[in-house]
Amino acid sequence: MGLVLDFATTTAILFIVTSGLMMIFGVMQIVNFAHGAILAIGGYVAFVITRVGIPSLYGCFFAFIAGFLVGALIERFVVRPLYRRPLDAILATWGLGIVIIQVIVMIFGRGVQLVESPLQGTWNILGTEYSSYRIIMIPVALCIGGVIIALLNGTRFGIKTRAVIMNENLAESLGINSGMIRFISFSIGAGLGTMAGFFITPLSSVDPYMGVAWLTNAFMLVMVSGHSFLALAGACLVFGSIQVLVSIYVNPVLGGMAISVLAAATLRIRPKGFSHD
Amino acid sequence: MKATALEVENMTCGYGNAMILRDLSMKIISGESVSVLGKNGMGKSTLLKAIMGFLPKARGSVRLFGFDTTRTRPHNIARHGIAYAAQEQPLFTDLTVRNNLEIALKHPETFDQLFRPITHLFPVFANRLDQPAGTLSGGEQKMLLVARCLMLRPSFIMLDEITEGLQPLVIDNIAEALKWERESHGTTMLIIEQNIQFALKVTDRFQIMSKGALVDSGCCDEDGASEKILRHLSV
Amino acid sequence: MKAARIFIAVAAAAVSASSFAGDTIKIGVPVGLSGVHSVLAPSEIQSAKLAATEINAKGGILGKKIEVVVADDGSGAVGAQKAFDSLIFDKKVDAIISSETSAARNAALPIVSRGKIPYIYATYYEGHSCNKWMYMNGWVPEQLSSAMVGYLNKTYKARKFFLIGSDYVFGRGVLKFTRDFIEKAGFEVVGDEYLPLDASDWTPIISKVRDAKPDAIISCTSAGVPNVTLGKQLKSSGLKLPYGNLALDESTAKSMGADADGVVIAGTYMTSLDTPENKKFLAAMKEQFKDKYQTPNEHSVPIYDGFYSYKAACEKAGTTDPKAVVKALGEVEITGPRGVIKMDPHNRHADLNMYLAQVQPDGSVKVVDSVMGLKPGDQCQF
Amino acid sequence: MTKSKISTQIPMLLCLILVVAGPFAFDTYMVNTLIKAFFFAVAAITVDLLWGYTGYLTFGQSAFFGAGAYCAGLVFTHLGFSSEYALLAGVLSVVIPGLLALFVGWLSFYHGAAPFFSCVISLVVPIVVYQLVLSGGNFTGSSSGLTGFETFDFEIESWYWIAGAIMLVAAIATDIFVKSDAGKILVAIRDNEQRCEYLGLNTYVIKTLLLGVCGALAGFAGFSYGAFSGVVAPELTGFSFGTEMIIWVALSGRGTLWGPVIGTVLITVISSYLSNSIPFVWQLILGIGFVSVIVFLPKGLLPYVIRPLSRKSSLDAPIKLEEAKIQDSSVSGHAIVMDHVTKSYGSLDVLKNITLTGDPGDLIGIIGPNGAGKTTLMRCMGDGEHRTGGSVEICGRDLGKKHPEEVVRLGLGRKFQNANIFQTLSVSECLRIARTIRERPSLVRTSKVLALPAYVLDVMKVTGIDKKLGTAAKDLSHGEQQALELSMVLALEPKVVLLDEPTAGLTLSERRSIGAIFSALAHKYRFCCLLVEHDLEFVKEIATKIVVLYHGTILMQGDVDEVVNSKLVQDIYTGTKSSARNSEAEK
Repeated sequence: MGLVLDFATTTAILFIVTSGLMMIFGVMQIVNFAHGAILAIGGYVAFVITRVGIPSLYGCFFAFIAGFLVGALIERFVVRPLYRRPLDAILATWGLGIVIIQVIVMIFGRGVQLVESPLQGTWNILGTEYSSYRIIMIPVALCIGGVIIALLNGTRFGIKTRAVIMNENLAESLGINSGMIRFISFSIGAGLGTMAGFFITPLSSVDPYMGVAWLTNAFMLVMVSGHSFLALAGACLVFGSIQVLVSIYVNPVLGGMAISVLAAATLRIRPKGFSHD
Repeated sequence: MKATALEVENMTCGYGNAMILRDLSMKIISGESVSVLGKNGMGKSTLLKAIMGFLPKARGSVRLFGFDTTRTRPHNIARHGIAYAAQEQPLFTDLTVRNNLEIALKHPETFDQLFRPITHLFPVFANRLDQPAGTLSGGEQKMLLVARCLMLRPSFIMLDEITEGLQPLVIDNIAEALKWERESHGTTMLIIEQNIQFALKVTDRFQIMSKGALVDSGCCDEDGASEKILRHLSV
Repeated sequence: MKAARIFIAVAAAAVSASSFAGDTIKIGVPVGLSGVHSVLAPSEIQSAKLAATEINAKGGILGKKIEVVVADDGSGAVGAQKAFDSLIFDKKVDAIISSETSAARNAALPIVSRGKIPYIYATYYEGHSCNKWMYMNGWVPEQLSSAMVGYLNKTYKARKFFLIGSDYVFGRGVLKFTRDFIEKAGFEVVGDEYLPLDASDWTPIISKVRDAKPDAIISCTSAGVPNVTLGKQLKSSGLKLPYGNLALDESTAKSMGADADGVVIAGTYMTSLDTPENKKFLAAMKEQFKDKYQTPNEHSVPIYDGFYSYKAACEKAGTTDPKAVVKALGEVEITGPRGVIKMDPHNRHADLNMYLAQVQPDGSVKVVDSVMGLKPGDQCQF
Repeated sequence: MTKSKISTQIPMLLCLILVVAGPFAFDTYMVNTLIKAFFFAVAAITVDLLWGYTGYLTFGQSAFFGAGAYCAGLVFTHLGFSSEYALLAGVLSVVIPGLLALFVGWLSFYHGAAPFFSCVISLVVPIVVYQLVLSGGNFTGSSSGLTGFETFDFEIESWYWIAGAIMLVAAIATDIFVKSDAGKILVAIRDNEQRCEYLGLNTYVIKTLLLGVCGALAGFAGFSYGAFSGVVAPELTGFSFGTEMIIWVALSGRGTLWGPVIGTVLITVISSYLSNSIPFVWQLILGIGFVSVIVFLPKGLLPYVIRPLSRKSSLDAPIKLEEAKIQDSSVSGHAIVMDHVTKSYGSLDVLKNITLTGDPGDLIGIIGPNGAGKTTLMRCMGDGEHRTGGSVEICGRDLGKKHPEEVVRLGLGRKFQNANIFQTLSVSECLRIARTIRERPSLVRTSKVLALPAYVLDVMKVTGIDKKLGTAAKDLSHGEQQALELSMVLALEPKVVLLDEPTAGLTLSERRSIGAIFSALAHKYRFCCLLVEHDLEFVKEIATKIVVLYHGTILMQGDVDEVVNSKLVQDIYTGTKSSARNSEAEK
């Protein structure tokens, strides 16, 4: 049972962390290497919010808003000139990640901050005591996934976004401002990133580099998933479970690179990865 | 005197530094319907793409309803009331028929009202709104394309080889729809065609394009129009 | 051309910076401003600054004021090399007193040998590191593991232990010694697992602990992030086992609060020690740093002691000449917050008092046991 | 003096002075820092070769550098230090990273691999190596790395000169290589990999070999670094270090060799001073600088520093054109035979049962409306993997599943629709690369003579590009670019030439002269030309035979008059055909 919960919670956490990156990559084929720094921003939002005493339930909205604003700035000043140079966009966003991290260091210092988990203790799931916060991540991931799918499929913005993804020229000729769609998607993606940072902090601690460790795994998962959020969920489940298995039965260090290696192998064999089309 | 809908002056443009159109000028009066005819690869589609803002212009200018749109981006040109049906990949095949029709509307809530006339012109869509556009037959897709253009209540419609590969019946249906549109709304049209009969039926005058330039023109109802065109198109 | 000008400017700056030599004694304090040790860096710097202020207020060393030069070692080997290079060859410090990771110390030793200056390594470590310029005033596993294992067995009747560590010199070194000690004592080690220094997800290891069903857990992670994340995740995993943490300090425990409740820690220094030296030390700390005051700990107090040992050695030798000071360091004895510190001239390590304490639900620490004057065992021979 | 010479000589001289004079001018700390900087600079050179010159963005060079460093650390720690072991470690540090790099190259570069994919692999490599080092326990020292091993006992000055010499040798050797005729191939791959393939260059083998060499070089730099510093830590293998190398190269100027060398040294030195006094601000400045350079000055800073010095740029010594001896060019039998060739995407047939033959001296016009499958037909001739059925023979040899670069060696040349050339290379360099399969280019020299077949010289003369040998291809007019591409294709000495809409976008007079060239190629030089063209009048004048393609099938083929006068073709061209035909298809 413990193993099943490990699978489920690892999948959920991976999905939460990757969804923002996916949003951006899906819409504009740009990889946001500042994602690690954006996760850290979320962590510091959590830190500030618990200090100020705002209930952490509202905190995730603040985190989202903070990320949304940062994302908007990044898109406007750094990413927009680089749409036609996707490899340079990787580099520029990575450089930006360094900048954001240093700004965090200057404000909060280099040290580790601790954030109280809003949910202490354990729950008993079918006879296994398991961290309640990790379990809560499962509905959180489902919520985020649900909201994204509803947003993309059920709203006018979502349809326009999908239109831009499918055929940008056609969308433009129908009066859809693809630049604006990208701007908003990037901002939402960054917002999802900070929200993810907010959610993972109680599991670890807050420090300026907290997001970097997640970056490459998130990147590889997005690469194998193509455009589809369902494929992303699938990739998180499969690779997350393998990571858990390798970590427990072989070696936690090898588990740490399981996702990268398997994703790279998947791409070599099937360049389209998990996506159907 | 009627207002000018489209005015292209000495436009030179192309892909990269390969110039497809050279020093091209044309003018369409509001309410007019004009066809551009010519053989393959002569730059007809390029002309529409250039007007729509997809190609940078090396020289010259484009004005739509008095606005200079030489450097305007496509989505802003679309907002000047231009409906454009491209030749390649003109529909979102993964979206439903309804989404395809609705997506460009300024006020989606007016969908039902705008859709009513369409059901008369193309009855086939009445109960197939929720079907993905990609599952329609080739002819139905072209009709959907025309329907989308009409639903925008545009002031200017541009169609790129709308009859390509269609059955005569469908072609007639489309021609009827375009005629109805002109009669009821007086919409200006610019139509790229290979099908001479269709072009003569739905437009007032024609222009012949060859190697990136307009080389001849005429009125569609003049005697011998068809022969004049054939002379240019045959070899 | 512009590049050339910049280059010349930089080169010139380098030359001019290095040609400074004042009437002060410079003491280099490399700390982990970044990386895993960044939690500890503020308290270490405060200790050094307090010692310098106190010594300067009483006329300095041999009439010269001392100046603390801090450098970032990035908590690792590569950063430590940069920091030591910079301190010794650029800043030209007279001595180095530091509390760093073992990797940093090992990487720095060749540079210390080249720089030929006294080096006091002022924290606990895995033992058996020797250099003729270096002295140690923190604990080694010989002193600590025996105290911890003995206490867990005595109090919780623990006979099956699970060991968890960060995968680095110190973690592996201490736990290897602990394992040998446990097995020699006739108890059992049911598992030992390591995660890389920068890892923060302990889920797989906690799963293994759950399967191995030990009586007690002993961990020796790096101080800082791994310690905190392991504590948090163990707490939220629902495993309710006696837990001895060999690398947890009081201030970290305090910030972890309830997450550290019940954890047994061991060390040579606890803030609650009831000695006049400690009370005076704590009062001076609060006086000097006011609201920025950081809880002193097993890393910072030895630095404070190290400054006094260095002062005593200089005064005994009557010079700051490195060779003479190194010789004198093995001969002087000081009394600091941790009690009497006398480093052996041959063994290079010190006899120490060990205290065992338990973290309370509010994060405070209560001393539950103590062992006085524990010997460091055979470490070095000079 | 020429631009390229100034931009090389000044930095080279600076480096030379720095290396010779360093120990006399600087204090120990600076010397220490510079030694490390020199080793880093060698690694940066490899990044520049791969990314700046060849266009392969790699995060992975740190893995090879680190692997080399661990060769030193592991051998000296576990076996001990002696001159034999030092030699062993040195050899291992070249061989192991080199082999690793070849393996990574095999993974990253294959026919049809997207550049993005190669970049992703390069990201995974350092992660894997890093994790392997971490999981090595006491063997690799895990997180702590290996320290305190015995190593070469040199004085610091000696280390300085050794490190400087290694850097200079690496930089000068690389400089010679990238300026040589063979080195230009790297830029060609960066500019246009597809064109390279269709010039018979096996780009993925070239890239894999290059990565192997760069891996070995980075490994040796790592070995030297490890041996000097006495510390080998996992950070040296990691992804962050890999990106740091990219930052050095990007800031100073990718593709400028000496830029990254100087940039690496400068940045390492400055950070060694500033990272102690203002560590966070320095990182911030570096980050902001990096982002700005990527966004605003993708070429990096060096070109802007050097530019004012080289205002009076003139051409290198002029290249002399010469006539090359053509190898036996007689083809017995058909030049090209297509037998029941089919191409389908899923259930959609783009080409159905195409059967046609072409002989030397034929100029076959392929006409048909948009979407008839003309370009697909060309692709099926040029790339053995493209067709889904049927067979193709070129000069009597079966096409099989051959990739373009092998097909080219069978005797096929393909000119694309858009001028498909190497934008940043000069006309003569483009042509020399086109000659690679005929004349092996030198790895060290730049040849002053360019030997081309007579008909290429003809084409160049007629179109005037023989006067523009030193001009960068991107500065040519569209017509000249088309002429250049045609010359490049012909320089392969092909037997079958595919020409895809070669007149698109040309002016009337350009069309006329190019028409004359095609006729001459077919009739005088006995090529078999296949010409896809919309302009029927143009085709009519020069073709010997016309094939009408319609909805993926050959509707008609025959003499020019026969085809042009047929009712069928008239119908297609006047649009009356399309409706009739398709209504059948829809039923």
